[in-house]
This record gives sequence, structure tokens and C-alpha cells, in this order.
Amino acid sequence: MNHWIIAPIVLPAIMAPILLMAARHDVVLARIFSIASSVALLGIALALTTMVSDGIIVTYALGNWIPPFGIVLVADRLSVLMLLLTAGLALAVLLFAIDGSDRQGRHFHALFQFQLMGINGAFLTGDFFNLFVFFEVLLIASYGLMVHGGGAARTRAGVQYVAINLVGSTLFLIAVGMIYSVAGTLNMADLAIRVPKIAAGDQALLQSGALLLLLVFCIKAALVPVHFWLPGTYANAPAPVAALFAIMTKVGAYCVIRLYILAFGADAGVASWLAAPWLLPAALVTLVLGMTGVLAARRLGQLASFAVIGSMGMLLVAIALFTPASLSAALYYLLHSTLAGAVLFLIADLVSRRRPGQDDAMTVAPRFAQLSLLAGAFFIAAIAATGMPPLSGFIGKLLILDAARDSANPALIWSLLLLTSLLAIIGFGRAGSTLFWKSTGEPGHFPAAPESNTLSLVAIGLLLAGSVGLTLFAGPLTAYLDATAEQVFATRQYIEAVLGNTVLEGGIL
Amino acid sequence: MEFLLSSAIGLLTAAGVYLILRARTYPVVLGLALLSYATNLFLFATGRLVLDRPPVISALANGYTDPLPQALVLTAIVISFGMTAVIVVMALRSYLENGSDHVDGETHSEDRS
Amino acid sequence: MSLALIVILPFLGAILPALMIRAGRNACATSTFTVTLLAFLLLMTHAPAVFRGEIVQIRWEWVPQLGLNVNFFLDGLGFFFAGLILGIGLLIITYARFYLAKEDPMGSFYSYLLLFQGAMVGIVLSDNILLLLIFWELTSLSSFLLIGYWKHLPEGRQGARMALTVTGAGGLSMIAGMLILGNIAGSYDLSVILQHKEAIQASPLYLPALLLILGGCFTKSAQFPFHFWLPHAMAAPTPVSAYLHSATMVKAGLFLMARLWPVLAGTDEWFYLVATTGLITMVIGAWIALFKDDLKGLLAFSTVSHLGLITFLLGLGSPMAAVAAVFHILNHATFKAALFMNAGIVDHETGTRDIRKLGGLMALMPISGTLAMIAAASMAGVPLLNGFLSKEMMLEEAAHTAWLGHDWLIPALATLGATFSVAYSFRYIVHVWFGKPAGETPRHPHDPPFGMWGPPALLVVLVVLIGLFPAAIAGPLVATVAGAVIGGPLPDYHLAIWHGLTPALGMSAVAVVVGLSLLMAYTRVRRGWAAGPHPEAKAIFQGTLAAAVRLAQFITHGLHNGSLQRHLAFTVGAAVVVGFAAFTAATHAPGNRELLPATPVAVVVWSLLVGATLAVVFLHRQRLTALIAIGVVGMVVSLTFVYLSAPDLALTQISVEVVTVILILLALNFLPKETPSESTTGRRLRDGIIAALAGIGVGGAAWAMTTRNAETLSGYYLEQSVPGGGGTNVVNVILVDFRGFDTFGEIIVLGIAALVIYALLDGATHGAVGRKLAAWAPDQKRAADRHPLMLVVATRVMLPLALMVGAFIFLRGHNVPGGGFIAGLVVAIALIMQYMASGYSWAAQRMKVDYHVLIGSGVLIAAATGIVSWLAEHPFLTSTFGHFHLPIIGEFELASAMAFDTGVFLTVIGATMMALSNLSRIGCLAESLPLQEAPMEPDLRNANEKAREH
Amino acid sequence: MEFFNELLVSALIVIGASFALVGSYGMVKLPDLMSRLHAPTKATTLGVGGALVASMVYFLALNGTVSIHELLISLFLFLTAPITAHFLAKAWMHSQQPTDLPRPEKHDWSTFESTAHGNDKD
Amino acid sequence: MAHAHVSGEQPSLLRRWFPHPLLSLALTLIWLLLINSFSAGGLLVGLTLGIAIPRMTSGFWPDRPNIQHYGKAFAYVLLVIRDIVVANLQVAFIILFRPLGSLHTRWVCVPLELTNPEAITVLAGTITMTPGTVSCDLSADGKALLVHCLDAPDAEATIRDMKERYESRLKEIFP
Amino acid sequence: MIEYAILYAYVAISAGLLFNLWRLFAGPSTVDRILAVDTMVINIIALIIVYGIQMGSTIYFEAALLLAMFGFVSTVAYCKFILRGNVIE
Ligand code: NA
Ligand code: NA
Repeated sequence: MNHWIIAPIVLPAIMAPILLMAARHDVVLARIFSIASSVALLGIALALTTMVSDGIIVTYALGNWIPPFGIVLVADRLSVLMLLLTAGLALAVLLFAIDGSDRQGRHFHALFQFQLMGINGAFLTGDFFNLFVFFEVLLIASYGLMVHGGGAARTRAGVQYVAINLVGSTLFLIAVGMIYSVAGTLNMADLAIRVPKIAAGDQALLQSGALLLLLVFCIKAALVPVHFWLPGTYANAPAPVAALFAIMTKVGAYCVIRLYILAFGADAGVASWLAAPWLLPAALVTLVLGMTGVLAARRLGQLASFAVIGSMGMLLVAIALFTPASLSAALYYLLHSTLAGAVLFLIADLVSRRRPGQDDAMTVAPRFAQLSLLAGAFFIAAIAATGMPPLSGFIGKLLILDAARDSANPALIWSLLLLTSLLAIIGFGRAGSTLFWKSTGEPGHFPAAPESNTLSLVAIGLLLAGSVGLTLFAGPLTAYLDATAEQVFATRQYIEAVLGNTVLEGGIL
Repeated sequence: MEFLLSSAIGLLTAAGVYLILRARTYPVVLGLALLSYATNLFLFATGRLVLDRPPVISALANGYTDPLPQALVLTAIVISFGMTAVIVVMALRSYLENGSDHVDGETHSEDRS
Repeated sequence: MSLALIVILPFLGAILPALMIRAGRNACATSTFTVTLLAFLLLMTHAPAVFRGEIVQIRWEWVPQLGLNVNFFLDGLGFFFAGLILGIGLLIITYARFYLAKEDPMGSFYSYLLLFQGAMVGIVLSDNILLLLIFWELTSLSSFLLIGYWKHLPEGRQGARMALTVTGAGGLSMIAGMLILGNIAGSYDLSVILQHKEAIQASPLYLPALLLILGGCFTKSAQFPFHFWLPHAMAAPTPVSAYLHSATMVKAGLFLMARLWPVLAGTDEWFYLVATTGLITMVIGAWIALFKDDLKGLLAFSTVSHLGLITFLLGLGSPMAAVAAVFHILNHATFKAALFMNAGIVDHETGTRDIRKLGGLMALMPISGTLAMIAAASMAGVPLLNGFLSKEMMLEEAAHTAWLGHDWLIPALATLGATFSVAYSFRYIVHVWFGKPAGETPRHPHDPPFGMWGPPALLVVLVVLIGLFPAAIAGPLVATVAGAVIGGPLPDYHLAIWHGLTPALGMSAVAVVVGLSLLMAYTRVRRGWAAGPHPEAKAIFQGTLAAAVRLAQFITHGLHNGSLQRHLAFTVGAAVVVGFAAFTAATHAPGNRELLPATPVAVVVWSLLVGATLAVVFLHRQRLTALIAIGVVGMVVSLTFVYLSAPDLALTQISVEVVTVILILLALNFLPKETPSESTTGRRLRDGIIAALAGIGVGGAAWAMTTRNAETLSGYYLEQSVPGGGGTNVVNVILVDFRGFDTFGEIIVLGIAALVIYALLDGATHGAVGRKLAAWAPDQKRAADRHPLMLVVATRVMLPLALMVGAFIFLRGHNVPGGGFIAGLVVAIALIMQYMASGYSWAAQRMKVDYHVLIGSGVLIAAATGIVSWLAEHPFLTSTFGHFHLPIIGEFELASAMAFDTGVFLTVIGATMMALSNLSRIGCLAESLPLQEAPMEPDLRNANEKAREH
Repeated sequence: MEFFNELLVSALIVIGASFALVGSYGMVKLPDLMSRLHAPTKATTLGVGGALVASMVYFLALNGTVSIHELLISLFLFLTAPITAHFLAKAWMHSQQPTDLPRPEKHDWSTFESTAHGNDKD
Repeated sequence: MAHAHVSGEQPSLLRRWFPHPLLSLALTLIWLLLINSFSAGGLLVGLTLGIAIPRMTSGFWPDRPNIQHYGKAFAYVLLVIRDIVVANLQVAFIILFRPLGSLHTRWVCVPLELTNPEAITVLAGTITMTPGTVSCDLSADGKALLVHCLDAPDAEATIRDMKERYESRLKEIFP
Repeated sequence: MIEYAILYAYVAISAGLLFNLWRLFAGPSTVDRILAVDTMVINIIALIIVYGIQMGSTIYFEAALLLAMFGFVSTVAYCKFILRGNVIE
């Protein structure tokens, strides 16, 4: 029995209560525990990566109850990739946070660990009600992290964030109910074999349930028109939290990939490729609106938020094409945009802290400490975020363009993708020029950096290095991602891994 | 019976939606509470309506209702309880911070959407 | 390998200047120079092979799935451009060392310059068009840094952003073009693409690809109508202008057109697009240059004009024109770089670049003046200088080219361009170096140090030498390069000064005569020009950009106005649309399940729910009342669960209700007690419609599903509950066993909720909020007694009873309705009753348990129960149970699920108590209430004792 | 015997239900809160009491065991009903501030006068 | 959970383990009735809880009174049950048949001699549960009880009745 | 015979519940509304017990037990809110 699969869930689930009980009053101890846990998570994710890299799908039947009756965890290339990304991002973000922001409120580290538990659980579970539970775990932890440190604007945004997500959770349950009411199962693999057999008269319930569930995932993924929560949330969340949230939108994207290829994909009979006609237009609008927001942004945090929306649009365009090639491109872009989005928030925060009174507003203000360093970091991050060469954003963009070539409407997709890139370039250029160039001509000085921020800079450096790494190793990476995408599309393999190889012939029920 | 339950779910949903679209945090909280009743009943109803056949194994029982939706609803009730508690306290904190319980934190405002 | 090194060296070397600047400015410049020199020498080692017509290649795989690979190849064209880039680079580096002022950060200048240089070399050596794209965009980025180098100057920043925007846009267009091109050819490798002329030109995608690629080339090479960014890029330091905007970057577009010439040129599309654009650019650029008073402005527009000229030549599509183009690229690079450096010298020495303020400098700066004269004369096309030769070739080609059947049009326009060219070139000579000094210049000018005039001098020597001995000096190079461009046999041509009395000579003569007359009548011409319209590109560009930003802001901030009401309306609206659309799009059949009759009691209970729900909606402004009405809803829901065979749910719902009510009341204490009426009727109507649709949707779905039958997994749970899970309460067995993992997550949610609440409330006790809280005044009058005696007594009696009930519910849960969650709530409510009756402080003193520890240990116990299964080689949360027999006690059952349920139990108590007690703590802080020793009013114990004392 | 049991159970159910109805009816009929307070706190208490006794008798006859749940329910109701009424009355007194109350000798009623140590903010 | 709130000298071992033996016994009994069966195991669990719960909660009930006469207490309970039945009939009659105008609704102030909080609570509870009377408030010094009467033609008689019927009995039960 | 008694009980208790609902709407004071809800709880307890008798099952009694315990807590909390604003102080 291989228990490593559940370690990404159990480890933070144990670490958080330990932090609560043992390290509640000792911030140093809490930091050590928290970092240790994150490093261990990274190690586990790497180990799992090697485990699944030869293409096997490992399952874990909780409570030793055979699926579909018990809950099952599934580690395949895709889920492990997400775990790895989460662990890497978490470690960088944590480094940034322990430079001081973790002390602005209570229980940062415990909430952080719980958040990781929720995210990892969402990536691993093969049961869509259990997915709901993990969504709630990651959401409620995110509520806490979102308002960490308090403040008028932040708590206000917090209320909005919570309210929207509670509506999302409500919708999730309704959708799950509709699907269960006709499919009679909660296991994703089992659902996949039942969907094509569902009676014509039940299709309306099934499909509207499935599409409402898609809407829920799209709320998480910040797709227009259910993206409204994102700008306020990200712009007002503490920087490390906003950076960590870069993975939260990907949870939504992951769920779309997982469920709508597995259960509503090629083999779903009349419900085949159910998500595609809805997803693609929405994703294109999201892309345009996001990058328009980048151009319109008045604060750096706002710019980063809209860049995240835009990148989600781009990502979901690639997903919505629902081909192995487009999925591979989407996964590459997913890795890239998570790192690029996260680092922008961290940079925005360092800038903001150095300009008391002006914060991250795109206004001209006197020079501040470490201007050149941050300008350099911003320049690189902007290159990544706008998809300029030579960083990973460019390769991601090329991959998506390449994958969109065979779609129904390549001209539209291409022109939108490229035009929005231009919007992003202009927007980022404007921001950088105002914040870092214009300000050098301004008389006066802001006080020196308030505290040591070596770790913050290391965190930023790590994330940027991640983008560089994605670029340098784009070859082997895309090969791996191609295999990952193939595996996701090879739904029989998944179903057999979960339910055994007899189900496809005879079936359990 | 099915109609009564369905219409009740519909009404609770409508009332909940109407309230979450109000401008103050308190009605939003109430609306969310109504919505969670609606969803819990809805999820419960996926097990279909069955009289006096509780899923407790007994020699005397003449049948059982679907236990799974009940377990799911239980989980959902607990989770929505936690969520309600959080949004109530968050609304309170926001009120203390902003001096207003407007959902957008404004001290005086009309509709803004 | 060494080929790749030529590209990589500048990139690697880019870090050197930044490091070396600490060792001084000379070390900094020297290191840059050395790196460039090294690259240049490396390039030269390939010269023999290139001149032999060989192609040097290196190939590394990078992203093979995409066809993006690190493939370089070196042929004549690449060699020529790389030599130009590195050679002129060396001169520029030397020149810049002296040009840059002390306060200019030289380290970053040279770093940027090397980055740019690397990118340029990358473009010209790439054998993979995707790789080429990367370098292409890198030149945009590094030139952005170079143009904005003087970041304190608004012109620099604006110029940089304009250049980035235009060339960036072109780059994006080219991405698309290249992807199409590669797709047609089946490879992104140039060496492959260049073999597929027929396939490419026959493809229906040829025109889109051509348009997109030209979009990139024209923007980069400042072709009309994208020419406007180039003059504004002149805000850069002069070495940058000389390097980027005369010799290298602007030639990237030309390079690419030349590179793809074998496969793209020769069609009508190509001719009309490229040649026309080039010709227009040539004429307009020259015309504008004539009226520029800024030396660098003049040179910039002149560059635009010459780029147009070369584009025109490439557009003609004939091998002969291609040769001319190649030759002119070389010539233009020499005289224009020299002129830019010369302009920089003038600026450096006099402190101004305004031609109107300059004059008669020849006397003061003879060396610079001489160099300027020669270079400018070459630009004008004066014989014996290299500019003359290639211009003649251009005019010759123009002379026999027709445009849409008009054979006079092109020769006329070409002559016109040449005329203006003569005029502005001589203006550069006459108005700056001759005539009387225009007045006081900011500085007293004299010839600069050799380091500054040496590089242009070297170029001027080339200008003269090529002019005199074209075949000897430039012949092999031009042949090699032109061969690479044409990709086939070279045409029959002669690089010579004299070709006889050709039409070109005539046109040239006309140009010189008319051009000089124009200059003589300059004041009048200028007046005429001044009377006409002068669209200011910068203003238009910035206006357009500002308008775009405003539009973006209008959309963005108008849409994202931070209104939760809007967000939720959109979210619910989307759900309604998606739900209904999906439902109607798919097939639906009404259910055939036998329905349960609606009993009168059910109807009454239903009407309670309807009534209470309506009460909530219509009385929602009276907050307490609405809460009371919600309580009724909760009660009816509980009753529904009782009625429909779900006792566990009923118990849970009842317990949760109470805690929720107390929690909301605790918060409501601080909140306004009434909701103001602030929605318009229209808004209420809109919300009402959304709400009604949502209600109809969800209710309809409920109806659809409850009226049909379905097969589910449930049979298994009912069968396995006793033998497999050891309990008769199937719901509980599902919760702690079959789907215990859900429950594990669920208690964690509850635990987190408590932590979040704790953090939120703890944060409210200090800082600005804490002060507000301390100054808080209740908004309703208070009754006098805090702890009414009867309540205190009753709750004290109830506590042990309630705990007993809690224990009972906990222990029986596995077999009959109950379990850890409900029991936890029962215990928590029993304890909260003590808080309510006797007060927070008093009760808290008696509850020495830290709720953090309770939550933590609850989660840990649950997790430990799961982990223990590992020891038995079973998955997480595998349960075990057994029936044991002990003397006296008899038969009893122990299940590991009970341990798990204990974790649930503890977490629930901890979380509930943490939330409620912290809320009440806030209340006590806000009211600064003192602790009552024996809380009971009237306080009879105290009174009795006092009476006894007396 | 069986008939007697049935009769007893039926009678108890009918009595209990009747009192429940009367209690709730009183709540509608009586003119002011203090009067209304009498109706439910009494009638419904016996109403539930009747049903509970009916239930105990029924299950005693059915299973031959005494069911304790009913007793516990009664216990809780008897413990809590007076407190509920007390609090409703106090809440009413506090919000209506009636002027026709009789006054005790030295001090006012607890709702209006505090004997606790320390002072509240208001 | 709560720790014993102990003051003064060290109590005996027995006293520490069984601070309220009667309560422990009662709880054990309730447990046995809750589980609806009698077995050694059930008794053991019941005893454990019966001992543990009073210990855990003793802090919340610092001055638990000792009932002196259990017989009288039992008799009192029977009396109250009888009165409750009568009260319900009377109130039902009032609600159903008496015209509202004919009611003598009034407040009365019942002076108290009881000083024990538990006793006062029982009295107030009794009054609420019996004919047409609701205990509404205590005076701030605990020396009077405010009672609302639904129909009390003679206030003095009503007060006298309450004091004689209940308070005097309670004085004997609670010392 | 019991069936008729139960039927009668249902009708009577239902009528009682409707009266309660009317009081909930009519008020006039908040205290009246609390009283209405409190009475509703009592009636619902009765309803559950009668239902238990009808079904011959004791499985529903814990619901009545908890309602009896906690209906009181809510009512006191509402009143305490009116009296003191702060439910726990
Ligand atoms: Na309640
Ligand atoms: Na198990």
C-alpha cells in the first residue's frame, strides 16, 4: 500500500493543528514548522512526480472501501503536476510571508497549511462531493488568509469574496445534486461510465447540472461574467496571500480539465464535449476584458489582478479547445501564469511598502529604496506576464496559438490572443514607466526600506527563476505535458485505474 | 408531497437570492442562510421522498431511504454552518472597520450596479 | 558551436559592464568592447567559408514539439548583417565611452547595448523563424530600455513606450505570420522554408502570412505609415540612435524581407505592398527631413527615407534590385552611422542640435566638419561616394518599372525622393557648417577627442573607398550577400562609377539641380511647408493611446465598480441563463415515480415555511424580526427531515439553528438594528425577477428529480453498514467510515472557521478598530439586570442533564441517530447556556480549556485514527471494529470509527465555543463590563451572607 | 386490556392536541401580550404533556418498556417554560416600560434597577 | 472541561469524588433510562458519567443547595402536577368561553420570604405553571415577585394563596 | 381508534400552528413574535411525538428532545437581545 499519495493532504492537516497547539505563541517556531512542512510537501510532490512519470495512475481507496462506494484519491500526471506547482509556489510565497507579513494577524501559518491541504485535496480527489469538501476547506482557509491583518478595505473586500464564494458553494451543491439525482454516483470515473448510458429523458437534468458545475469552476477560475470577485480580492489581499491565490484560479481550471474531459468528453454520448461551446466564448471575452483591465489599471495590484484574469482567459481558451495539443499548451501556460501572476503581487507589495501614502498607485513619486532592483524584477515579471520573449509566457503563447490552429475559428482566436498581448504590453509599459522611470526624476526620497526583506527578494527571485526554468527546459517539459495531456484524454486508463478493468466491459451496475 | 417540497425549495431559493442582492451585509447573511436551507433540502431531495424508512438497519424496518444524500446533507449543513459563522463575523469586522454595513463599505449609497 | 557563441557572447557579456562599472568607466567600456570584439573575431573566422558560399550551421533542440529549436546558420546575408552589427557596435562602444556624461549610469548602458547587440545578432543568424521571433522581440525590449535610458526625461520615456508599442504590435503580427508561414512550409526552419517557394506562394494563406509578416517588418523598419515612432526614439543618447536607428535595428525589417525574399517576393502582392510602401516612405521621409531643425530629427527622417528606398528595391522583386538593395544597406550603414555620430559631436560640443542655432562651425571644428561634408554628400548621392552608386542603381531600376500600367509614376516619384534627399543633405552641410554663426551656442565648440571623431572617420574612409573602388572593396561582399538574398544565380551587374548615359544619370542630375534650388529657396519653401497641415505623430499617437486607456478605464472601472450587488446579480444571472439554456437544449422527459400524497399536516407545515420565508423577505429591514422568522424556517426544515426519514439531519439542523441564532444575535448587537430602505423600485423589480427565475429553476429541478426514479449506489451502503462498518445507523457509518474522509474535511472546515473568527475578532481588539470598539456606545437601551436569577438557576440545573444527553447522543450515534457532531453541538450549547446566564467572564474562568487545543486535538485524533490504519497496511481511515466480552460488563462493541467520531466531537465543541466565546469577549470589551463574582441578580447569596454577618 | 390501552392513548392524544390548539388559539384571541403569555405557556405545556404520556403508554404497551425520552422532554419543558415566560415578560416590560406596575417596597424590579456591582456604560 | 471550583480546606476523598452524590445517582438513573435497558455495561457507563459530569460541572454550580426533606419535595411535585392540570382547564375555559371584557387582568406584587435562589426559582416556576399566573420579575433586592394574573378578582387572596400553597412548603424543603 | 385520535391531533396541532403563524405576522411587538415562535416549537414537539406514535417508532424522539432543550435557548437569546443587546455578557 502506497501511502505517499495522501501525504500532501495529511501532512498539512497534521501540521496545522500542531501549529495551533504548539507554536501558537512562538512565531519563530511556527515559521520553522511551516517552512519544514512546505519543503516536505515539495519533496513529496517530487517523489510523486517520479512515481507517475512512467504513465501509471495510482489510486488510493480511503477507508479501504472499493470505489465507487468509498472516496478515492487519484494520482496521475496531471494531479501530481498540480501538486508540484502548488508546493513550489507555496514555498516561495511562504518565504515572502515570513519576512513579516505573517505577523500582522493571527494564525497565518495554520491557515496557510490548511489552505495547502484543501488545494492538494482538490487536485487529488476522484470524487466530486469530496471535491466540494476540499473546495470548502481551501475556500474557508482563503477567507482567513484574505483578511489576514485586517484593515477597512481588506475586510470589506473580504465580505464580498466570502459572499460570492458562498453563492458558488450553493451552486456547487445544487449541481452535484442534479448530477447525483440522475447518475446516482459521486465517483468521477463511475460518472464517466454512467453518463453515456443515461436515458434521454434524464439528459436535461444531467446536462444542466453539469453546466452549473462548470459555472462553479468558472467562478473559481474567474471567467467572465463570474470573475467580478477577483480584482477586489486580489488587490486587497495581503501580498503573499494574493500570490498564493494564483493557484486558486488554477483549481477551477484543473476541475474543468478533469471532469469535462473524463465524464463529458469524447465518450459521453449526447453529452459529449458539453463544456466547449460555453467555455470558449467566455474565455475569449475574459481574455479581452482582463487585458483591457491591465491597460486601465490605476494601481500595480490592480494591474496584476487583471493580468491574472487575462491569463485565465488565455488558459481557458486553450482548455476549451479540448484537444491533447491544446491541453498540453494549456498546462504549460498554467504553470507559467501561476508563477508570473504570483510574482507580480509580491513585487507590487514591495513597491507599495516603500511608498507610504502612495502605495502601489501608478503615480509619480520620489525615488524609493531599491528602485533599480525592483524595476529590474518588474521588467522581467512583465516580460513573462505579457508573453514577450524570451520567457515562458512567450512559449506558452506560441504553444496556444499553435494548438488553436486547427480549431473552428483560428482567425478570431489568434487575433484576440495577439491583440490582447498588445494591450498587455502597453499596459505594463505604462505602469513600469510611471512607477520606475518617471519617479527617478522626482525630487525627494522615501525613507529607506522599513525592514530587512532579503527573503522577500529571494522569493521573487525564485519565482522569476521558475519562469526562466520553464523557458530553458521547455523541451522536456512540453514532452512531459504532451504525455500528461494524452493521459488525461485517455479516459479509459483513468476509469480502469479507479474502478478496475472489468467495469468497462460488464459494468458494476 | 413532492410538489410541496419542490415549491418550498424554489421559494427559499428565490427569497435567498432576493436577499443576497440587497445592499447591506445583514440581509445578505439572511439570504445566504435561506439559500443554504434551499440547497440542503435540494440535496436531500436527490434521495427522493420516502416516509418512515429511516436508514437505520433494523429487523423491523420495511425498507430504507437512500442514506447517501443524508450523509451529504449533513456535511453540507456543517460546512454552511461554519461558513455562515465566518461571514457573520467578517461582516461585523467590516462594519467596525468601515463604520458602515453596506456591502461595498460605503457610508451612504444608493444602488451601484 | 562558435556560431552559437557569437550570439551568446553578448548576452553573457551583458553582465560584465554592470560588474565592471565598479572598476571604473574605462574598464566598463573596455569589457564591453572586448566582448564585442571577441564576437566579431569569431564571426570573421567564418568569413572564408561564407565567401566560399558555404553555409555554417548549428542545431540544438529546444522545444521540438513546437518546432522551436536553437538552430543558427550563417550565410552571406547573415554574415553581412552580423558584421555590420558587431563592427558598427565596436565603433559605437568606443564613441559612447566619450559621449556619456559622468552622471549617466554607464554600466546599465553597456549592459542594455550588449543585450540589444545579442538580440540583433540572434535575428540575423537564426535558422528557425520562431527563434528569430524571440530575438526580434528582444530587440524591441532592449531598445525600449535604451531609448528610455534617460528615464528622467519625458521624451525618453514617451519615445521608448511609443517604440515598444509600435514594434511590439508589429512583433505580434509577425508571430502570427511566422506561424502561418511555418505551417505552410511544414517547418519553422528557414533553411527548409526557403526551399518551398511554390508551396508558399500557392497557398491560400500566402496573403495573410505576407501581410502579417510585413506588419512586423514595416513597423520595425519605420515604413509609412508606421514611420512616426522612429524620430521620437531619437530621445535616446546619440550612440543609441546611431546604432539602433541607423545601422541595425531598423534594418531588421529589411533583413527579414531580404531573408524571406526568395519565397515571398516575386508576386504581385509582394510588389504592390512592398514597393509601394517603400516608395511612399522614401518620398515622405525625405520631404519631412527637409524641414526638421533638429539634427537628429533630420537624420531620423532621412533614415526613414532610405529605409523606404531599400524596401522599394526589395519590393521590386527583381534580382538586380535585390543587389542594389544589399549594396545600399551597406552604404547607408556607413554614411548614416557616421552622420549620427557627427550629430552627436555637434550636440556634445555646442550643447544644441537645433540647426537654426547653428552655423559656421567649419571654422571651429574642421575635422568634424570635413567628415560631415563627405558623409552628407554620400547621403545626397554625390558621385565618387558610395551613396551615389547604390542610388544610381535604384534609379535605374525605378526607371523601367511600371505601376498599374503607369510607367512614369515610379520614376517620377523616385526622382522626387532623390531631389528631397539632395536638399536635406546639403542643408545639413550648409546650415550647420557654413554660413555665419547663428548666434551664441550653449557651449564653446571645438573638435572632440579622437575617441569621438575616430569612429565616424573610419566610416567616412569606407564611404570614400567604396565610392572610388566599389568592385574591389565591396564587390565580393555584395556578391555573396546578394547571392544569399536571391537564393539563386546573380544577375549580371557591375559595381562601377560610370555606367554611361543612363536614364538614372539623368534622373540623378535632375535631383541634384532641383534639390539644390530647393535649398537656395529654402526660406520660401519652408514658408510654403509651414502653411500646410502638419499632423504631429506624437500627439496623435499619444492621443490615441490616451483615448484607448480612457476607453479601457471606462470599460474596466465601469464594469468592475466594486459593487457586490452587481457581482452577485451577474453570478446568479449567469447561473439562471446557463441552467435554463442547458435544460432546454437537452432532452427531458417527465418523471414517472409514484408520488407521496400531500397530507393536510404537510400542507400546514409547508404554509408555515412559506409564511416564514415571506416574513423574512418582507420584514427583512427589521433585523431581529427577520432572524426570528428565519428560526421558523429552520424549524420547518428540521421537521421536514423528521417527516421524510432523516432523523440525523433533523437533530443536526435543530442544533445548528440555535448556535447560528446566538451567533447572529451576538453580531447584531453591534450592527444597526434596521436596514435602511435604499433600493429603487426598478432595482427591486430586477432583483425580484432574477430571484423568481432562480427559484423557478431550482424548484423546477427539484420537481424534475423527485418525480423520477433512479439507480444509486445506496444499496451497497445499506448492505455493508453492519457487516463492514459495524453500525446500524447507515448515515453515521457513511459519515465516519464509508465517506469518513469527507467528514475529516468537514471538521477541518469547522476548525478553520473558528480560527478565522478568532483571528478576525482578535484583530478587532487592538489598533484603530480596537479604539473604535472601546468607544462603542450601545444603540438601544439596556435592561438593568445582566444575569437574571431564575435563568442562572435553571441553566445550572440543565447543564449536567444536557451533558448527559450529549454523551448519550455521542455514544449511540453509530447505531441510531446521533453521533459526534450533534453531541458536540449539544455540549457546546449546554456550555453556552452557562455563558448566557452567568456571563462571559465568569463562565470563561470556569472553562480552563483552551479551545485552540480542543480544535487541534480533535483534528489530530481524527487524523491519528486515519494514520493508525497504515500500521495495518491499510489505507487512511480504514476502520476496524469488534465485539468484546468482558466479565460483569458483558458484550460490547468497540469501533475505531468511535475514535474518529471523538475527534469530530472535540473539534465541534472547540470550534463552536471558540466562535461564540470570542464574539462575547468582544461584546464585553466594547461595554467594559466588570466581572461579577457570583453572577445572579438579585445577588441573594451575597445578600444572605451579609445578613448573616450583621 | 388492549382496548383500554388504545382508549387511554387516544384520550391522551386528543386531550393533548386540544390543549395545544386552545393554547395557540388563546394567543390569537387574547388582547395584549401579557394575557397572551398565559395561554401558550400553560396550555401547550399540558398539550405536549398529554402527547408525551400518550406516547409513553403506547410504547409501554407496544414494547413493554418504559420510554424515558418522553420524561426527559417533559423535564426540560417544565424547567424551561417558566424561564421562557419570565424572559418574555421581562422583554415586554423593558420594551414597553408599563406604568401600571405595582412597586415592591425598597427597590424597583430587576429589569429596571440593577443591584450588580459596577456600572454599565449606559 | 471545567475544573472543580474548590475553596477553603481540603475536602475528603469521598467528597471530592462525589461532590453531589444525589446528582450522581440521578444522572446514572437517567442514563439507564436513556439507553432503555439495564445491563452491567450500561450501569458502568452511567456511573462513570454520573461521577464525571458533576465533577466537571461543579464549578458552574458553586453553591449547590441540599434538599432537606425529599418526601416533602415529592409531595410538592405531585401537588404542582395536580395544580397544573387544573390550571390548564381553567385557562382553557377562559380562552374559549369568557368574554375578554369580563377578565380581571392585573399585576400583583408577591412579597417573598424565601432567600434561596433555587427555592425562589421553583416558586416562580410553580406560579407560572399554575392557574392564570405568570411570574414576570423579581425585585432588585430579591424580596418580591412580580406576578401577572389573567383573571384575579381579588389580588390579596391570590397573593395569600401563592404564599400559603407554595412558598411555605418550599421553605421547608429548602432550608 | 388511535388513528382517529391521531388524525384529530394533526388537525388540532396544525390549526394551532396556523394561529402561531398569524401571530408571527401580526406581532405587533417583537416579543409577540418570539412568543409565537416559542409556541410553535412546543406545537412541533407535540407533532413529532404524535408522528412517532403513528409510525410506532421512537427514532424521532431525540428531535423532540433537542427541540425542547434548544427552543428555550433561542427564545431566551432573543429576549436577552431585546433586554441587553448583548446575549452573552
Ligand atoms: Na430555533
Ligand atoms: Na472502513
